[in-house]
Amino acid sequence: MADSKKVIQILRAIGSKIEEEKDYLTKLDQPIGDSDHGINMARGFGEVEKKLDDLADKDIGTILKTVGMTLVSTVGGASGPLYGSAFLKAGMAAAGKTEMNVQDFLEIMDTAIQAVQQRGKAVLDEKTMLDAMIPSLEAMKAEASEDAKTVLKKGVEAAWKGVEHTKDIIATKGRASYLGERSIGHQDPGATSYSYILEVISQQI
Amino acid sequence: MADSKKVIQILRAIGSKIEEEKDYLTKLDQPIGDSDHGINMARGFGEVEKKLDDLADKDIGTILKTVGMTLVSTVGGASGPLYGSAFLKAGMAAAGKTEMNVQDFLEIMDTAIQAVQQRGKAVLDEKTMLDAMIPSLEAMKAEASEDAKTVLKKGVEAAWKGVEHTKDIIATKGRASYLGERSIGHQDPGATSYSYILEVISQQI
Amino acid sequence: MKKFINETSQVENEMIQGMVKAYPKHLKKLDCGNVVVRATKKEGKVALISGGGSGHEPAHGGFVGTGMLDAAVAGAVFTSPTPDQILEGIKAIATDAGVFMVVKNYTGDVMNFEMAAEMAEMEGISVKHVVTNDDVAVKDSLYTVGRRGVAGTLFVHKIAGALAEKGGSLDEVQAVAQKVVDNVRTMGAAIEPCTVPAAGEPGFTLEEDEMEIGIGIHGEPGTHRDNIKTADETTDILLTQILADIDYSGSEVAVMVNGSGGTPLMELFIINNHVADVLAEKGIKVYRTLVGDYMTSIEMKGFSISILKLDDEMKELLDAPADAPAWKE
Amino acid sequence: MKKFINETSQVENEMIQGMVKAYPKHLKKLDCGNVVVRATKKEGKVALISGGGSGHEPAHGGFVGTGMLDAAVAGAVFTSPTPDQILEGIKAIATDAGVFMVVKNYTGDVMNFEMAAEMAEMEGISVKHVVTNDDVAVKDSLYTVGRRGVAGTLFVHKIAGALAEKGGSLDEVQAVAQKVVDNVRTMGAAIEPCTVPAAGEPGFTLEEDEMEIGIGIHGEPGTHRDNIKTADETTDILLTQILADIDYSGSEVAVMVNGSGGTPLMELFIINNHVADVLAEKGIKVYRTLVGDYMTSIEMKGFSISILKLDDEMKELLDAPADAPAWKE
Ligand SMILES: Nc1ncnc2c1ncn2[C@@H]1O[C@H](COP(=O)(O)OP(=O)(O)O)[C@@H](O)[C@H]1O
Ligand SMILES: Nc1ncnc2c1ncn2[C@@H]1O[C@H](COP(=O)(O)OP(=O)(O)O)[C@@H](O)[C@H]1O
Ligand SMILES: [Mg+2]
Ligand SMILES: [Mg+2]
Ligand SMILES: [Mg+2]
Ligand SMILES: [Mg+2]
Repeated sequence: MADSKKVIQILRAIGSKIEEEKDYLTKLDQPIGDSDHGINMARGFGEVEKKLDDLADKDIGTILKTVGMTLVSTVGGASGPLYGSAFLKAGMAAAGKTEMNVQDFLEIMDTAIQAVQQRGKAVLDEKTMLDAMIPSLEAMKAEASEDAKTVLKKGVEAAWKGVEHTKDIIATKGRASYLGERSIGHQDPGATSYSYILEVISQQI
Repeated sequence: MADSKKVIQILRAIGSKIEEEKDYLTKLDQPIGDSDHGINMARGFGEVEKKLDDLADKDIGTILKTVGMTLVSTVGGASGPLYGSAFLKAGMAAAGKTEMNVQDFLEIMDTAIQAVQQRGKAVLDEKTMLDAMIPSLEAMKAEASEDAKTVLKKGVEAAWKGVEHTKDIIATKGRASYLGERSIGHQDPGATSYSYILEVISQQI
Repeated sequence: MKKFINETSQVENEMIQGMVKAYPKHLKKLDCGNVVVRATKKEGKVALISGGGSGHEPAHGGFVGTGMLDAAVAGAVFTSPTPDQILEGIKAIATDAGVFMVVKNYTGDVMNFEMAAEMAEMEGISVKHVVTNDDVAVKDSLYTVGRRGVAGTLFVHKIAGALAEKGGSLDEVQAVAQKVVDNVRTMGAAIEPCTVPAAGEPGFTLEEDEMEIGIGIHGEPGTHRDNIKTADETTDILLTQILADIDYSGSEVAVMVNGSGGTPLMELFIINNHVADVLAEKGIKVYRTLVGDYMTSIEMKGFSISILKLDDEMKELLDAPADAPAWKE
Repeated sequence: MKKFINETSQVENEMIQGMVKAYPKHLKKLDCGNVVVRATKKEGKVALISGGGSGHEPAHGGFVGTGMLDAAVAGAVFTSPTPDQILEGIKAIATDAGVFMVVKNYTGDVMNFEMAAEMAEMEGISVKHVVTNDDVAVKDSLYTVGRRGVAGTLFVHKIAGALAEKGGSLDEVQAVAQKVVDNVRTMGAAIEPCTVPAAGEPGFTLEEDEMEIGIGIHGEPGTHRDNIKTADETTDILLTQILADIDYSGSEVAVMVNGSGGTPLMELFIINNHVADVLAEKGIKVYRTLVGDYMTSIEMKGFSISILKLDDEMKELLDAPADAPAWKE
């Protein structure tokens, strides 16, 4: 499905996409947050970008761990430790690998999403990035025997469905939870940024 | 020309006029001052109003002195000591009088305007209230032998001409002087309030 | 966006530099990032560290000094600092007595400080912390992340800082910090929003006759929008919520009328005039009042009222000597 | 007009009451009007009085306290207090050592304080005064009323106040006050106006991309309008004018970066960052820096830079103890 080179290419594409959607993600963070999600993510992936050249000949585990460390140390806010932990743990799961197949990918994603759950102590339906992550992972697992393109296509669909669902529910974690009922009707920025990331992976493989 | 009762009637009418023109006088004070001339004057004459009932049986000197003291202690800013000193000194000039004729009036005005000059150390053409006061006094003196109505009509005309003239000159005294050349084109608030006062006197006698 | 700034990306950095250059006898900046520590390290005492996003000036750098904090970590505007940045701060101030972290209750802050503490513990530094959550505009329930930490946090800095300066142990410092957290409540309101420089646009918008009641210190929405009211009426709304949350009756309190950055002191004093009257009427004795900009939201036009129920220990520590740029006692 | 106020006619009164209620150990209000004096009168020393219009908070009431003022008189917003009000202040603080008035150079202030002094002299109180005129945005010429008194006035309060506290005579206090006046220069800029409550409308208007250079503390126009520039560029414009007016080269200075009320501390620190760099480059040594809201213009978004050229006497007096609500040393 992807080797180290491909992974780096995907990460570069994620960086571009996040930069492209920076204002939109920040805007989503306005009514139910503090108007910085896009800025935070773009700052982090901008730093990641700078490290990619030096990672060209590294294994996928090292690449992902470096991304995780970079995100932890540059994003800040809630999304920093969450995405940071996700990539750090993904890196551990991919340690030593220079190639991954769909099976590997799904295992790595599983580990990453578990890391988000551990760090953030949130579950499904709390109006967080997990509302895109968990359903997309489940959808992909259900199609695990298909080719990578098909698997990812399903995952992206489920992720965006999850994003849509965040509009209907009350936030009970993160900054949006302070709003209680008033958080209804607004889309979660973190779930949105995750869906873009998955979308880029799906386009690149 | 006027007895104590008339003087009190005039002062009441001045109070109403100032209240009526409060916003306009304040607005004039915006481009070349600090947007408070109307507010200052209205505060002062509002306080004067409250004292008029108790002054009904007093001589003109006492009435004008009380007005002066009230203005000094309630107006503040530049116009407070200036108008205050004017009325205080006018009161001294009118001490004991219960009636005044045109001659008395012109002498009292002369004393009042001298008081403004002493307190403010300004002369003609510095873009202050004196630019309405001095020409109006001169115009009235020139017609001194006419009846009160005619005298005052000339005075009011000259006062408003003086107001117009303040637009053409650079302020060299008061807050407007900080503007230098930029004060040109703007009408002096103090000259304007003085002209309203004289206008009211002219209408009431 | 009308601001006296240069590059938006340099706002935090230049702000910290400008602060340290203003108070060289008090403050020093670490080379590694936007971490401010005391110009002279004091050994042997519990070291206090706090911080959060930038944009709350003078918090938190202005409260670094004798009798208060040992370090303040400044993240990007309204964004929690990162664990490695916090770790640098912890390492710079750590003593054998341990390090105490004052963390405001935001998901980001809590996670980043926790990660930093985990990393510090791995390097053999003992770290404890308190999470402040004084904002009664937000419901505290088992099913939410609880109340936000806002201006009441300053009382924790002052009181825990004073105990640390006096030689209190890490456990004692934690205990008194928790006591302050348990006894302080805050609520705010705003009539004009603030603009995060990097965002370039106000974080929210209000109509000409609207105000936000219960606003957060990052411009987060509060309990509701309301027609703009008199200062006394707005103050009453906030005080009612605060006084309903803790039983203050008959006790002595410290009051903080905190400006959000764009509110003139004139208005804060008008607000305090009514706060003092209402508390006097209710038989709540004001032991100390603080009026000014302590925990701001950039240039937001708003304010908050914090009320801390005091006991003798807290009174003594509140009055204890302090010499930080923004708090001298 | 969006403000946290009640009746516009009560703004000054409630503001002063709120200030006195916040600092009962420092301040007391006279019954007769908006005059704030020290809670405990100190006999035997020269008594300092200052004041002006309201709207400059913490000036002037916030600077009443040990080592600074003995009384502050607050007129209506942006309007000089009246002679009888000033006289009440003078009488409340007068001692055998005399009374010293610090007056900002505005026609209204000068005339009202002069009238008050004349009245006090008639009651046998010796009164001397200094007129501050630090604003270099305005030309000082024989044919004008000279420069305006602005934020540099605070240095006069502090330094003359310290000498009075130490027992300096009325002449000595006047001499050191005049020395400060001769050695301090200020200039400001603004990007958003302020609104006098009773007027209900901003005192001036600026386009979205405009700023006023050389703005006065009552929103009076300055030298010119300019396109809004970076903080560094704006700071350069002001510093150039200030440094051209006095020869500061090689000397030690005190710097005040003063906020106009609506400017966040974040921006003041960014400004100070550049002020410090420019002065360092020019070999002017910064002895002390003050950053914050000292002499505001209600909620105006602006700032001023004041630079005071110091000698040993002024340095000692600047550092001397002070305990006023808004200045503790
Ligand atoms: N406890 C949590 N678990 C999972 N995701 C969370 C949690 N808290 C917040 N998030 C995610 O973080 C996003 C906000 O990120 P960001 O705006 O960068 O941080 P902050 O809220 O600190 O400003 C939210 O949209 C949400 O998806
Ligand atoms: N030295 C002076 N002599 C005479 N009139 C003066 C002088 N200085 C100011 N004025 C008058 O005072 C007016 C301003 O009054 P006002 O706005 O009430 O006071 P302030 O300028 O203190 O705000 C000016 O328009 C001018 O006519
Ligand atoms: Mg956010
Ligand atoms: Mg005026
Ligand atoms: Mg944030
Ligand atoms: Mg005025």
